[in-house]
Amino acid sequence: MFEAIAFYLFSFLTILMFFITVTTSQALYALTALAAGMIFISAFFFILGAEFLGAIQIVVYSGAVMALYAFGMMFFDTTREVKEKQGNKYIVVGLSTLAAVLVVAIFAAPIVSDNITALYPMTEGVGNTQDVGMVLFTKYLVPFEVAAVMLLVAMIAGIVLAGKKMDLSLTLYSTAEIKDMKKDQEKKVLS
Amino acid sequence: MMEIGLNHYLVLSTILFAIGLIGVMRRKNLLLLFFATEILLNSVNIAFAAISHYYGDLTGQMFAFFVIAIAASEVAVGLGLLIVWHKRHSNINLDTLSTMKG
Amino acid sequence: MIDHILSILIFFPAVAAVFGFMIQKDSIRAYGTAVAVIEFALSLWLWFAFDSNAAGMQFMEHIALVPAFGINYILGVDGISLFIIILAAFFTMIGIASLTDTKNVKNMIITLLFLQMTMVGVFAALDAIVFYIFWELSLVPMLYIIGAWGGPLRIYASVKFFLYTFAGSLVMLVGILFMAYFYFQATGVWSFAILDWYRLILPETFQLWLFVAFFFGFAIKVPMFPFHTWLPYAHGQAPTIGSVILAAILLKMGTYAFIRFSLPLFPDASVFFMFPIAIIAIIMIIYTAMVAYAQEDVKQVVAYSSVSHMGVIILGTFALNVEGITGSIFLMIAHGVVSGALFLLVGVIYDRRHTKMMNQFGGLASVMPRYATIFGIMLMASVGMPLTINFVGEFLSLLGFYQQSHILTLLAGIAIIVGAIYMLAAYKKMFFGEVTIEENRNLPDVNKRELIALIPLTIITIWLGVYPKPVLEPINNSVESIVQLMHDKSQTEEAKSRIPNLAGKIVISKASQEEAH
Amino acid sequence: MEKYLYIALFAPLVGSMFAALFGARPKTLIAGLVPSILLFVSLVASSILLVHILGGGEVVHVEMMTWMATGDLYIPFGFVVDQVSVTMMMVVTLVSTVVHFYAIGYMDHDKGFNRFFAWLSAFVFSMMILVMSDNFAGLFIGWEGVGLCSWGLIGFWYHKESATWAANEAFIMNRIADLGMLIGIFLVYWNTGTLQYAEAFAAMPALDSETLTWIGIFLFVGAMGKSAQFPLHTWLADAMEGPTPVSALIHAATMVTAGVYLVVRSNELYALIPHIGLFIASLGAFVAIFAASMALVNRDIKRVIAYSTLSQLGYMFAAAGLGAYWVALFHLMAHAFFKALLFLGAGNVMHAMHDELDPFKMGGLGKTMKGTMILMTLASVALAGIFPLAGFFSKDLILEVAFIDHHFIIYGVLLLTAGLTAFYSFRIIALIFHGEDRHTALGHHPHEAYTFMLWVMAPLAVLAVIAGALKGTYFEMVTAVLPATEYHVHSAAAYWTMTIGTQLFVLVAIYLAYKKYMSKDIKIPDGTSAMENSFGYKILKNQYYIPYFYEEYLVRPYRELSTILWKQVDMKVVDATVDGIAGIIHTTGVKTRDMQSGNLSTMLKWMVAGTIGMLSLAVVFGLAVRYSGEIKTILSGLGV
Repeated sequence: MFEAIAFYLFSFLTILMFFITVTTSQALYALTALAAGMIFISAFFFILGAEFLGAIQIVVYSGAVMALYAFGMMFFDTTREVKEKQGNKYIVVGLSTLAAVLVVAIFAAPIVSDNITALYPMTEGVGNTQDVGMVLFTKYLVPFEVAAVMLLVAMIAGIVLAGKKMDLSLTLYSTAEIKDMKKDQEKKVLS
Repeated sequence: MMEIGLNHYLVLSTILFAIGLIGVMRRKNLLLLFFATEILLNSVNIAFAAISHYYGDLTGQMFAFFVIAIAASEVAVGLGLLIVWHKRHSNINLDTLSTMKG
Repeated sequence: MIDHILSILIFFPAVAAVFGFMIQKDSIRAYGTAVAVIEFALSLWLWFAFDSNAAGMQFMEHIALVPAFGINYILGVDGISLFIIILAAFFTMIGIASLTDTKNVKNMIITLLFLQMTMVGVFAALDAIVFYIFWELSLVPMLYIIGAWGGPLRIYASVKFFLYTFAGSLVMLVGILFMAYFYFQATGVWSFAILDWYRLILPETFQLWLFVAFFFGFAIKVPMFPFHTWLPYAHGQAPTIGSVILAAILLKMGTYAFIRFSLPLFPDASVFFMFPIAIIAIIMIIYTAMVAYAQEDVKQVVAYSSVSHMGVIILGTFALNVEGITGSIFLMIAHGVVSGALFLLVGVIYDRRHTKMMNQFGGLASVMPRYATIFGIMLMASVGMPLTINFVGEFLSLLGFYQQSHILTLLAGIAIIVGAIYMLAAYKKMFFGEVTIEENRNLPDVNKRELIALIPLTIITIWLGVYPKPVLEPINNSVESIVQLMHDKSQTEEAKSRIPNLAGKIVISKASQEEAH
Repeated sequence: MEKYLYIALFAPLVGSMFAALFGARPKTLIAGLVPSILLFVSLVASSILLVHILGGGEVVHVEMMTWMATGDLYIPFGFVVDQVSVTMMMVVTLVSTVVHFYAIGYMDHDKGFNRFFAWLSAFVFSMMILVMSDNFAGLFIGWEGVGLCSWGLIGFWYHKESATWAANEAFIMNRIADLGMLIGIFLVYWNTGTLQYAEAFAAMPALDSETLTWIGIFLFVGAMGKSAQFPLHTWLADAMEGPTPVSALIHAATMVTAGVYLVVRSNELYALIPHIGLFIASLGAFVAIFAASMALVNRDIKRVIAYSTLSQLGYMFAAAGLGAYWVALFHLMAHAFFKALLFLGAGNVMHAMHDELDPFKMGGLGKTMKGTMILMTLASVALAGIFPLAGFFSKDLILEVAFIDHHFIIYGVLLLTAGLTAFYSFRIIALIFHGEDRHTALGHHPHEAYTFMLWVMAPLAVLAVIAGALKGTYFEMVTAVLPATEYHVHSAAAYWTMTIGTQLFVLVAIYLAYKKYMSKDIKIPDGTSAMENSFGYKILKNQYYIPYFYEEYLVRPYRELSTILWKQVDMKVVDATVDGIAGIIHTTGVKTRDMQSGNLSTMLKWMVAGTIGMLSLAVVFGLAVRYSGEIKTILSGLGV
């Protein structure tokens, strides 16, 4: 009962938050709504008994990713609104719905056919975190390490890309704009 | 109705995935495009976790971990590129990003 | 060295071509001629060392390339491929030797040497993948020759040539892969070796599909009606040397492949498709002969006549008996010699007048008597005059097919009538009558360099017409073994009755076939 | 004896090659002399062989080398000199030698002197192969070889449009017949397993009559082309465009009789299928009168003689068709002598008149050209069949054969033709040599030919006179291989009635011809006289409109159809289809190029659409696999 109420509640909230994210024209709203949605999603993980995953979700998404986005946004002029010309809305909605249904159908197919067997069954009487650790560091050790390397690479890449010539131009304006502004200032001085 | 089964989660996942796709397709602001991809990834994560739970198999959760890792690195690299782009063109409108026109 | 003669034949020109880049432009002609002469000498050595009495493959070479998928570098010759290889070497030699002044002569000679590698490779390969690689590679030099030295429409012509034949061979590639897969299913081992495939007996339905797949690749190359339209463009635009090689050797790849692949691999399908293909062949013969008659450009006449003659070759091939197949192989060589010579002859007049339109000529017999004589001999060979090389092949091909169908042979025999019509009409327009155009009045007769190419061809034309035995005998032995193989493999009643049984008459040297493994 | 066989066969080839060496150079007498002498050598060798055979010697049979051998097929270059072929060899070498020497004079002023002898000797070589071969394939070599040389010689004056046209016509028409011959050869091979005459004919009685009929028909089709039988006859008259010695040798004495030779050679086959024989005889009789009728009105000496040749070939076929092979061969021989003589005489006249061919523009030439007149008159008498010249023995014999075999219609037709033959032969003799001088007004100053030309014609004249005397010896010889049917009319009275009646009939015809064409008031016809405007005359003059028919309904449609096939079908259908397919691909590319607008948003939309496509496929295939059993049941229920 409690589970059902929680599920519906969080479902509603998640959908709402994400809907806001994709529809709002204010980047800041979108960011906030996304962060909230992420946290709500972690609730599902807790309901499903994947406490470790839930924790990671909060830490990585709401913590790291959102912080990154927030910092990233500071580089951009969020006040300058990006004009979003709309094409045919029905195409967008129709395509996405269709895709979603198909994905579910495919995911559901093996389940419906009932021929799936658990590869790494959960051990009785052991906590989720311990269980995850066992599997992650035995069966998925190599992928895990690869993922670690990938994150490192991504980090370095992010720093290099974003940090290049950071000392040269900290402004949001392009050099041409700066020149224009300087000219304007000079004009003002002269006049 | 009151008993929450796997299909409930899958439907939820589908709805979120659809929302994500809508975002991907209609957003012209590159930053918000990233947000939409996050939604896509998260919707899949829910499905993974749910399947993992209902089938007592940890593989689903493992995949969810890796998805999160990928999402994190994607954000890092993507934002880096975005900043470079913005420095060059001083806007992040998708429609201006058409140097690959064939 | 004789054990690796085939590899040497294939790669010697290619290596020489690479070194050719380092040669001075002034001496490239001598260099190219020398390489081609050595290559031709090597091919003659191959013939000399060839055992005419053995039916199976000789000078086999075997190097594993991708053992996991049974892709090996396997080479070998039998009577069927031997003479086409020699012909390829011969034509490259006289082609280079008689090369008229062209721009970028260095590139031309290097391209020709590369082309020679691919040509010899196609005819020597006994592994389907190696065969396919050479088959496709041969398109590239030809594309370059047409595209770089051709006439005004050269780009269109060369691209059409390339894409058309390439499209066909892709279908063939699918057929090759399927064939290998079926082999894998039957034996549990991957193999692309043709000799391995020979021993595989497929159900008739599979044969039909695979036959069709291979057919597309081969038919476009031949080219069979209605896939022939690239040929007039290619010939019309190609420089003389390109046309010569194209007509003499490249077209033979298609008909050769029919005999090497389609017949022994799919005997039941061959019998099943015999009549449809014969009808296509007859359409080719008569239809293209009529189109040739309507042409205004003498090179197009020769080009369309090629298609017409290829129809007879196809007909002989699908006679499915020793006489017909032997005849068709002989006709391949004959047609190579004769049409090659005719294209060279057209090149001679083109060099002088820079036009190929027949209404620009007339009365040339009195201006250029030697030229007219050689042209006349080749014309008569093309028409199928007895005691010239073409007659032997045409006679045997038609004779062979007569066993399968009387009425169709009668129709195909119209070839000798329509062939005479367009050829004589063209000859009359060019050589007979009064000289009406002032420019033609003082044309020089054929010069020494041209005679270098034309005299040997004339000699071969008559020599092999009078005494075809040295060529016919090795071909005959190999063909007998193939026909016997087809008879043994065939499953349907009709195929058994259509393909003659030669057992007891000949002893197929199984041993030589086993060497492949 | 083999030595002589090879000499007889290859001497002309050597001569031809020798002359060909000088081909492109200006006239050299030696290029004419050497081939002529070599031909004489060949004649001598043939004579030695003839003596050998006459003396009861063995048939000379050699196998020089293998030509083609594959599968079961084995064709050697084999030559046989038996009673039949030695007869032909004698005829060929004799007439050729005469013609060669004659041509040295006739072609004296021609630019292509050397080339002429190369072709002419090559022709003799081909003809020798034709008659000496011991198998059908060898026969075919000669068959095509003479066709080739005939092409080269008809079109000898290649600057003349009419000559080259006639050459091509002759070649192509012969090719049509050769196809029939080729098919006949294929039939022989696949039914008897060999192409050697001896073995093939030995195997034939065992075959069923339908197959034999087809073999007979197809081989005869080949013979029809070479011997210019209806409906393939038009080329022979047009072939008169060639130099006159060529007409004498090829289109009168030798090549055109090859068809008769083939039928005679295949007598064992035709003996098995008498109904085909009867057809051949009927066609022969028809051609005899058909050609003779056209000869009546023609105003070209050479064409008249050509039609006469055609008519005589009809006689030969009539005889051969009725089974009298030795009679046919005998007439062939006799005809070769007097017809060659006639042609060479016509050549003299042409020379004298500067290539004028219309006899109405001559007249009274007998005064200046006495020698030629005598020779031509002699030949015409022989042709008409007056006792005791050659024609009497050979041609009357054919009439008797028809009579004795109770084919009275054929007999009647042939008898009528004999009268016509006499009439048209003496029509031209009268017009050329007698009557008023009509040529001086036209500016001609005729002169007699070189004396040596008349002398080399003499052997032919002698043979035309005495050939009849050789009949007995000849009969003895050839009946060793040919059916020895003797033809005797049952009662002596009937025999004498027939013979004398025929002679009288012919003489009356000759008298009429002289009477009509020697009169003083012969004018050069200008198309105004009543006779020229009569319906019958027009039909004959236009050769029954057959050439017109061929031109209008066969040649022109072929040419037009060819153009249509090229311009409409090949370019606009076949090639356009290929280009169309390429065009569709190209257009698709151009159209779909918009997809790659570079706009990420659009591309994302396409990506999603593509993903959906793939996903749908996955779902469909998944369902198909899962429900494959049910699908199969449904499909089988639908009868797929």
